[in-house]
Amino acid sequence: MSKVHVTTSINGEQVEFLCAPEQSLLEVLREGLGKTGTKEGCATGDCGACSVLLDGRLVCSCLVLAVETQDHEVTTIEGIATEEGLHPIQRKFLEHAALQCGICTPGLIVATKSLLEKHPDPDETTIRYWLAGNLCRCTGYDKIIRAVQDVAKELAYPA
Amino acid sequence: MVRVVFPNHLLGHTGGEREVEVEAENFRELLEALEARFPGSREALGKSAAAIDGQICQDAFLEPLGPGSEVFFMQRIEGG
Amino acid sequence: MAEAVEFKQIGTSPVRPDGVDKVTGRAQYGADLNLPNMIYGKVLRSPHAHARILGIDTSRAEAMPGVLAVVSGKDFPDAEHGEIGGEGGGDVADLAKNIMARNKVLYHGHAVAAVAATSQRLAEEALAAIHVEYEVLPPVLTLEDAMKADAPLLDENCYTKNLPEKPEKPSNVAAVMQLGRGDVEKGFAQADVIVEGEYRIPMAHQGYIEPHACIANTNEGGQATVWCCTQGHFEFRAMTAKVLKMNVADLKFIASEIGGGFGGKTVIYLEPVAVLLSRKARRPVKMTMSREEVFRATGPSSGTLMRMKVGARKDGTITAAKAWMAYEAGAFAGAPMGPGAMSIFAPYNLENFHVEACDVLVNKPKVAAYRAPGAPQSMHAMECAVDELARELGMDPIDLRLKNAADEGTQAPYGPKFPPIGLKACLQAAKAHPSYTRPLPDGAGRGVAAGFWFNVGMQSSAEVHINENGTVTVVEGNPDIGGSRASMCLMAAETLGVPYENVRALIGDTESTGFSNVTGGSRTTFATGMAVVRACEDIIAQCKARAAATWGVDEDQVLWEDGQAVPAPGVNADVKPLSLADIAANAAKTGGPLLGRASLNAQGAGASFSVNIADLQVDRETGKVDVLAFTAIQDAGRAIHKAYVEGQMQGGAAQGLGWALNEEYIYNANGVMENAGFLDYRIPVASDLPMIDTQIIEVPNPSHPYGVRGVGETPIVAPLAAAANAVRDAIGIRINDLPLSPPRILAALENAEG
Amino acid sequence: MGAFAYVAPTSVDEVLTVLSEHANLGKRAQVLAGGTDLLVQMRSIDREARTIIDIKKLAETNRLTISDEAVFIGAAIPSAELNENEALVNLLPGLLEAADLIGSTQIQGRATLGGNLCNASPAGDTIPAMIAVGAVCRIAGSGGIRELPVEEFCTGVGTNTLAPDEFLLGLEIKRPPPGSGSAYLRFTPRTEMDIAVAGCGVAVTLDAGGTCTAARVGIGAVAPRPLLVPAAAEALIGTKLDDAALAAAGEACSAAASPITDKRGTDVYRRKVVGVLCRRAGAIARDRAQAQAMKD
Repeated sequence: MSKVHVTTSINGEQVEFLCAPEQSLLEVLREGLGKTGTKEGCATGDCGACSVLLDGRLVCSCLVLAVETQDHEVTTIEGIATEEGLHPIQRKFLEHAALQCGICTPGLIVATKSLLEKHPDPDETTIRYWLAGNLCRCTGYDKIIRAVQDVAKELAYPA
Repeated sequence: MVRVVFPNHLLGHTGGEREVEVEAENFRELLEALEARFPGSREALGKSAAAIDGQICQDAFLEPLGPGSEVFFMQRIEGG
Repeated sequence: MAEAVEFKQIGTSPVRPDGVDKVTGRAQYGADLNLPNMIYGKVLRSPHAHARILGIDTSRAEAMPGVLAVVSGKDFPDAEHGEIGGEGGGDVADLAKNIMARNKVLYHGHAVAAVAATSQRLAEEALAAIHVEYEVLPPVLTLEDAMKADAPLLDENCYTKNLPEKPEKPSNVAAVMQLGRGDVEKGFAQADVIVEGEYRIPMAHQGYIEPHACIANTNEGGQATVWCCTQGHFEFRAMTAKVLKMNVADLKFIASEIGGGFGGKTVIYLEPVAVLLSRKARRPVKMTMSREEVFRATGPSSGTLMRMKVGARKDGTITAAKAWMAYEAGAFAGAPMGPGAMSIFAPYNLENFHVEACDVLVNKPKVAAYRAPGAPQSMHAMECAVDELARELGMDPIDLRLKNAADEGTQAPYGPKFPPIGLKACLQAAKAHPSYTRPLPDGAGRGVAAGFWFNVGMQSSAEVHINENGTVTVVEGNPDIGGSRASMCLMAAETLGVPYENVRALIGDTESTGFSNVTGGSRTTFATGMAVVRACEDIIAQCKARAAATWGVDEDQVLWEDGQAVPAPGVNADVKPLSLADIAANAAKTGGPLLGRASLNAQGAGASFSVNIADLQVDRETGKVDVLAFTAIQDAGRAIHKAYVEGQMQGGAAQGLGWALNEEYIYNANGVMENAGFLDYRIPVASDLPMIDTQIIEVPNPSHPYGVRGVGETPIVAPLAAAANAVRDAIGIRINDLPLSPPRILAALENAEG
Repeated sequence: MGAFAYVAPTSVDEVLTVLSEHANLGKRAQVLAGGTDLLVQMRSIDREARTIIDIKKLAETNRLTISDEAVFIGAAIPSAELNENEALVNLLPGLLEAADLIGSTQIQGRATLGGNLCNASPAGDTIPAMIAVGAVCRIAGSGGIRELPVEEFCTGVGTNTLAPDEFLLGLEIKRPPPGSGSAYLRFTPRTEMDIAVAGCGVAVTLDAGGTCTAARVGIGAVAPRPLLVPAAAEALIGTKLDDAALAAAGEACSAAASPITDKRGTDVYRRKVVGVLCRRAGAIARDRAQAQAMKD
């Protein structure tokens, strides 16, 4: 099984790795690159726990071949906070108790980031449909939606 | 005297008696008194949960009992 | 207990101490650890629902380069019969056979062998190289079929337990139980109205998003360290020791962060297999389940069949209630029929009732605890029946429940008299809630139902360390599944009188802290919380002693107020109060570091009641149900962390609604689950639900220092019947069976028209 | 298991060369667009090794053009990108709303119309919508380019007409004339993240007086492959798309359906619901056509 050499950008850093042609981006992130913040809940694109941004677009990393990322840009949960500290989405998720077990949280935060880039002032329906691919079994979604509404408000109307 | 009530699944150990009164100052003595009355009951009753005056104890043993105490043996409760 | 006390921190909603790691991807869950030299384990699973294993040939797999260990049933010791103890329940020998089949496979997906290899792919290829010869047997897939006299037997040695005499013939009915009081026939004779019904609920899965995962590392001395996602690493250690006949002292379990459990991670599946593979391969072995494996081979909740009969007088007084209930145990005995039977009538003050329950073996996965195990199914039947009764009587369903509601002093159906409980308060709150009187849109219906769970106490340990600057480290043994670190820190902060931000909680492994039962049964905030409070009280006693020594006064002349030692009123000492930080700073001179400890078996868990109001809309042309509004009202005793209590209520509501509307295990005739994935096992997604309104009622539990009852289980109970009653209200037809799926609703509508 | 290989050609000819080589050697090759079906299948029902040919680097499969005569949608464009194109959404609302129903936001970031069609699931959401707007497949093969109406592309559950040395370049759709509207509705138990239990796409054209002059109806998840339902179209043409006409079209759809009972629904249920969906989608398509006529 010959491995493929891939050069890509992950969270703004140039990264090189070797992978099998059939390996998913999720597998390489978690096993090869040690970026375990991206979670595996199903490996079939049904739960969204492995959400990452690929060239800024929200995707399930379990449904992207690692080889496909050659010359592209990947953003994972590890790339959301900055030197200044937590991203406002992360802060609001904490303030609203929008996580219980927390396994779906990285995916939801990445998905929320892409939502707010596309819809800076989303209504509740837009939020719910955008996040419908991110399963959460603990919260009933209520506090997640409120956290997203709150961060949207804060980002749209900075104090 | 302590009033003791057994659920159906333990009646096999009490010869079918559903309710008895025994003298005991704590749960250990209660089990001994019941063993004396229903030989061979100790193991099953000891593993059972019990409600003592309304409070459910999964592992009663040292709990004090007063005159007029009520003890209901019951299945152990699990939970998710 | 602390009654009518103003709390400074209890009841607030601060950010959890483990929060930053969980929003940045740093927190390590079951599958997130990788060890040097690690290899990968995989399980071969049965393609048949019921078959005898005639032979297993692993030689080809063993010969493959890179395959370092292969195990099957013969590699496991013969586990002895005996109770597992703790939360898990059931029989050790059954648990062992569930983890690895011996002579028979009892469900599709039952483990028959396992391999460890240098890569996941190689491990998968090695599984394909194992040859298993089966004699396929007819599967038993429904309760009715399993209970037939001539049904094929899952276990030829299974004789129904709890019958007056041991039966002559074995059966698939593993056990029965009865519960009753008064004279039901007399009660029915006094009734003006009687409702009867038969209710079916399918198997449903806990559906945690994190699949089971572990790493076992066994050394050449036979000692093993296991890292895994678990609701209770101490109980996992105990179970693994029993299944592998190992010394508990040779096993160390470390709990990772846990990605949901809801009861499903109170039992072991992979851990002993990984230990054995690691022992053979002499390498760390990582095992993770796929989502499909989680559905096929880990504990769902029982599918059930309930037969109900309830009678009442014209004034609403329930004169008698009778229930017959059968619970699917799956492949091995141990369905939650006991709690199901004991909870079904818990909200009611009944003179006459009778319950008969059966634990029935079927060729499906062995069930595991799922949030209030047994109660959602049984209480669905009763709460639907009570709704029908209200309609027959022309009474408001909340008024009917109030008329018969259990209260302090009522003799619970399971025996004891209730201490103070919050059912009436919940019912009254529901009646007064705007959600109950808000006008409904056309085509919508409203349903109400009550819920209940006993809650449990059990064993917990806690240590409280005071750091040199007066900050606090709480060490306990319960994996944090929904914010319990925050609750522990709040209780410690409140008790010690220090700011929440100064307290951190750590979950120790099995070698670094004392035994605790699982995080489950709504026990953690109650029991472990009690241990934390007691350990803090231990610290306070020590601080008072050290202050007394510092001041040269007697210990009883020192009080602890607002986080500092102060001289008691009237004590003639010209001293400045000593804060925790002051005492810690001087600890070297007063006896060394401050360490508080407590261990206990918490008794007196307080039952938690709930009332839910559901507004649902039914599309009469497609049968689709939309949830318009949902209100959950529940007695928490005392909410320690308000937002996480609301979160439990909202999450339980979502799970209950999922079970009511769409979730079910769908089997084909061969006993193969057809929807073993999140695409077709339809848990609610964000767009399926509205905001979930919550109202926390606080009727303090007198047995807890802060009045805690425990809140995690109860929320899943009432939504099932609340939804069914809302659909009944919307379409005018009672549908007894769940889920209320579109085809079922449309068929009911067409039958009614036809 | 043999070894997988991955190639990402930059020209149609290169793709065809790889396909032909594999076909000639009896080796397996498979075209990858968004991969949202392919990767799932590779891990479950079909693990056989193969050469994966990524067609996302071709100009032609990424081409999106809207001319006065026709629309061309390249086979490798993810549906999220299509739905960001306002002109396209206005022109072909039925097709784009079908694309918007496939999976989650995440899935739509990768999934393509071409992939949905080639996967040939009876329940593929965009296929009945493509049928309704009369899409034509443009297929590249060693013999050159061929065209095929979309309703003739799928041959059964998971099978299509592509030869081993062919692949789909994209879809061409005649620009709908003024006064046209289209809609797609599907039924799923959940609001999202679900597979259609039944689906129906309707496209209509109205004359100035509001009479339907042209109509096409496609149905999905109610037969081994998505179907064009001429009888439903006939029920609509010549009417004002009133309730009676829509009901008749719905009945034609129910009659054309030959559904199965499976985990997602019963045959009786599917047959009934596909009629309901036709009726409802027809009304939406009519309203859109009227709104469009007002704009022109």
